[in-house]
Amino acid sequence: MDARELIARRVAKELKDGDVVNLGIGMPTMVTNYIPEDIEVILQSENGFLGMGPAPEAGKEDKDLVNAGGMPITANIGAAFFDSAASFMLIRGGHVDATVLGALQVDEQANLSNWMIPGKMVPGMGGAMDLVVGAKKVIIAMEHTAKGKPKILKECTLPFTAKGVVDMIVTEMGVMEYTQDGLVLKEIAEGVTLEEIAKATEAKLIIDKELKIMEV
Amino acid sequence: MDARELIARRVAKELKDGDVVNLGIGMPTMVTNYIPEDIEVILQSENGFLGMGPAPEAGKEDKDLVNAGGMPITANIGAAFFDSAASFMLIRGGHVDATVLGALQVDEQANLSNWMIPGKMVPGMGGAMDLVVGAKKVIIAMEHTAKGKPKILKECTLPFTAKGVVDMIVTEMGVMEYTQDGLVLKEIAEGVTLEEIAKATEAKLIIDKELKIMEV
Amino acid sequence: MKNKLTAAKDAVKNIKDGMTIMIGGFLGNGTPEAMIDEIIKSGIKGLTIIANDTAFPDRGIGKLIVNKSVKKVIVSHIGTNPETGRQMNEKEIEVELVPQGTLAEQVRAGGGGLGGILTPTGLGTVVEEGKQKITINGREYLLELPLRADVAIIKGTKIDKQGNVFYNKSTRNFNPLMAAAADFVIAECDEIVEVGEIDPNYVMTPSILVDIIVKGGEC
Amino acid sequence: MKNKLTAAKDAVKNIKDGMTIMIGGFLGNGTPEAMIDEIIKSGIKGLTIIANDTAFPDRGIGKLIVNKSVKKVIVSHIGTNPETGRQMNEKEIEVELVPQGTLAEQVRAGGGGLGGILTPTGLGTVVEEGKQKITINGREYLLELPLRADVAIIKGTKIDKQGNVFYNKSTRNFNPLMAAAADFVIAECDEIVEVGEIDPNYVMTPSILVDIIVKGGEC
Repeated sequence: MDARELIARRVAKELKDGDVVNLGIGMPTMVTNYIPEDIEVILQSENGFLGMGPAPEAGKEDKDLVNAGGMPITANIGAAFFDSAASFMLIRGGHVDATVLGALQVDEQANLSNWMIPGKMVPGMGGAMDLVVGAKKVIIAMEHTAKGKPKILKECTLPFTAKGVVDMIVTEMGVMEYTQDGLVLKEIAEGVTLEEIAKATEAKLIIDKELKIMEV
Repeated sequence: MDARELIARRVAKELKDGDVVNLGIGMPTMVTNYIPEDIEVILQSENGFLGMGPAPEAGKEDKDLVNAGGMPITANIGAAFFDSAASFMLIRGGHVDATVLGALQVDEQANLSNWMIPGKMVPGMGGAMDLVVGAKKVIIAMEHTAKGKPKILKECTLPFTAKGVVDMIVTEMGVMEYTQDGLVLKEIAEGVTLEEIAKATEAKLIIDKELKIMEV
Repeated sequence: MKNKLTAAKDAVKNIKDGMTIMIGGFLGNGTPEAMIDEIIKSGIKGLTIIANDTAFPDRGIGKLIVNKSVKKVIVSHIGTNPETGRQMNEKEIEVELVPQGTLAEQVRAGGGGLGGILTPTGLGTVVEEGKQKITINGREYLLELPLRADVAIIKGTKIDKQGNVFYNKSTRNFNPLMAAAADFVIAECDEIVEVGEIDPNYVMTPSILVDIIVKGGEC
Repeated sequence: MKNKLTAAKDAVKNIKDGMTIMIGGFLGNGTPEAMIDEIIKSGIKGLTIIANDTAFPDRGIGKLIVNKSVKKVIVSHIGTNPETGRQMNEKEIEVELVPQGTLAEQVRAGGGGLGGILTPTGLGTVVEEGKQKITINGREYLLELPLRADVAIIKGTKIDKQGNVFYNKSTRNFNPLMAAAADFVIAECDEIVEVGEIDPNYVMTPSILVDIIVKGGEC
């Protein structure tokens, strides 16, 4: 199983029946492939609807229906469309149970940087700043390092998306949660040692007393 | 012609083709009876729609459709329904061309008091405070005096609905407009003398150089 | 997914003495009458009601006033219900009057995570008392704060079994705003339909905001 | 009442060099393409565009960027249009990035006469630079100001001849917000219908906000 699939599978297990979830573009979108069949999750698309379905079959695209990445998508039975202000009232107002996003950097203070690299890449924050402030649970789904360098840092060096907002980080090496004591390693991937994950992480990782193997 | 009909007829002449108008409960509602047939006015009802029509025939009431007074009403072809926030965004945002309201008192500074008499009558401001602040033109339609006492004062003594918002006053004695110089009498009702209107008005009335007879 | 259909007599158990309750409707139009009757039947007291008005003595929120279930109302208008005025004058009830457009924005802000909104409405009147004034580009505004409730009771025309609501004509009013601004939302309806029967373009309150669905007397 | 139907080539005469223009759409979905083509044809320059994004180089607002019609954009995202990034890096265009939810509220406030809104979004980030912070009940918020434009160009799915607009599915996005926030509103549409053909319950932008109606290429 490759890293991305492992991460998407583990994130999917965090979702509960009836949860309203907003998934970022890219790997987070893969999470939908692994949601257990006995639970129903309602996907919010910040361009203006609830009840997002899978991509349409080729030739069955609807020109009036795209996802937040601008790609053709479908809506499930029971969906609801609205305007951008209503969409972000839902997001900012705490009506989204979880958002799953990638990150460039995360740090010990649960700060998140995922929207720009000064002088290099400035795509814009889109809806990310609202999502991480408004969603009840912010799950970062990302590969543990970038070109071998840690992304989970003592302090983010890139401009913040928001401060103190991350609840959970899921990587191919393990599952970490922010607690009052700090960032706690709750699960470790099969075959990964504590030494390996500590080396790949700049932030201080507290090892949970009941550390488990990451099940996917 | 009684005073109320006279006032309603004169106010109706202020309305232009395509105007969006919100009429208060009571005498202002009578204005609709006198709108010329060659112009179309769109009535806004602050409980949530545009395109208000006349009251329904007896027995044809729709339980889902009332005006801002809670009375059964109809909607014209081309109407639009919306929620209360949207309704007042239209009102506050300057999308209503004119509002016609009654008053308890109006004063030289274009201040308006029409929502309460302390210790006696406190119905609440409803939508009036938003309407007089937001509508492009605020027309006060009222009898010139109350039990013989002036209602157009130097200074309102009752709690304000809003300050400096009135554009025009139409009574059975005449038509007054607020200008940079003060309150100007533009039209006087047939058979009323300048002495009579001055006596019935506490505020200083500037007589327009081109004072006209009030046509209805 | 959880079945949201609930009998009014069970739904009312979510409302406790002393709670703050938002109730949809405008002078009784689009008001959840069955739930109001149930609140009266259950003997709940000391409620704070956030609503547009107190309707009429024999209708809508007015019935709660007559029944003395209410200790405070936050509304734009009480003029159609003499009993509210009487209780206010006798100091049996507290009445906080709010301009209608401000009330709508306060409820909307409460539901949408805004810390407040700036409005020109109420400046220079008793409404501004105790409120912060902020000048933007030379114009003064009042800072109005968000409103939230423990429970919102709304009234839909059609609701699907998942909780998507459609409001007909002027019954929409405060209902969709309140559905977002309370910790628990009870949606009473005229008609319950199957999921999918309301076109997703015409859903006015999305199902995720509705906790339980009650069939109104007119169903 | 005035006939609002107008040819795109006449509608574009309402847009002048240097104006601030709101354009509806989300990555090209629900964007008035015919009007954008007409702006390019007419050679208008120096525009400030308020929109969600700059779409793609060959689509929607992206075409205006490629054509160098734009001196500044106020948007939430430019990542899908490399040409916007290039012009920004070369200082040919000014880019003001705004969180999407904040942008939506700013446009809504501009259309609804609000002096601003308080949002927690952007606190502790570059977005807060130069903005007033206000603490409400112990929580900090940014005061964000309203946005307005000289002209808004929106895209409806169906418009009746009076100007009532219906947007299908995800094409709604910023369109109804922008329709209220500009001095002049041009509504491009897929389909023009008779007055009354859109159920008043399903009108998403009321006719009073629309100044002229343009038939889009897909009609």
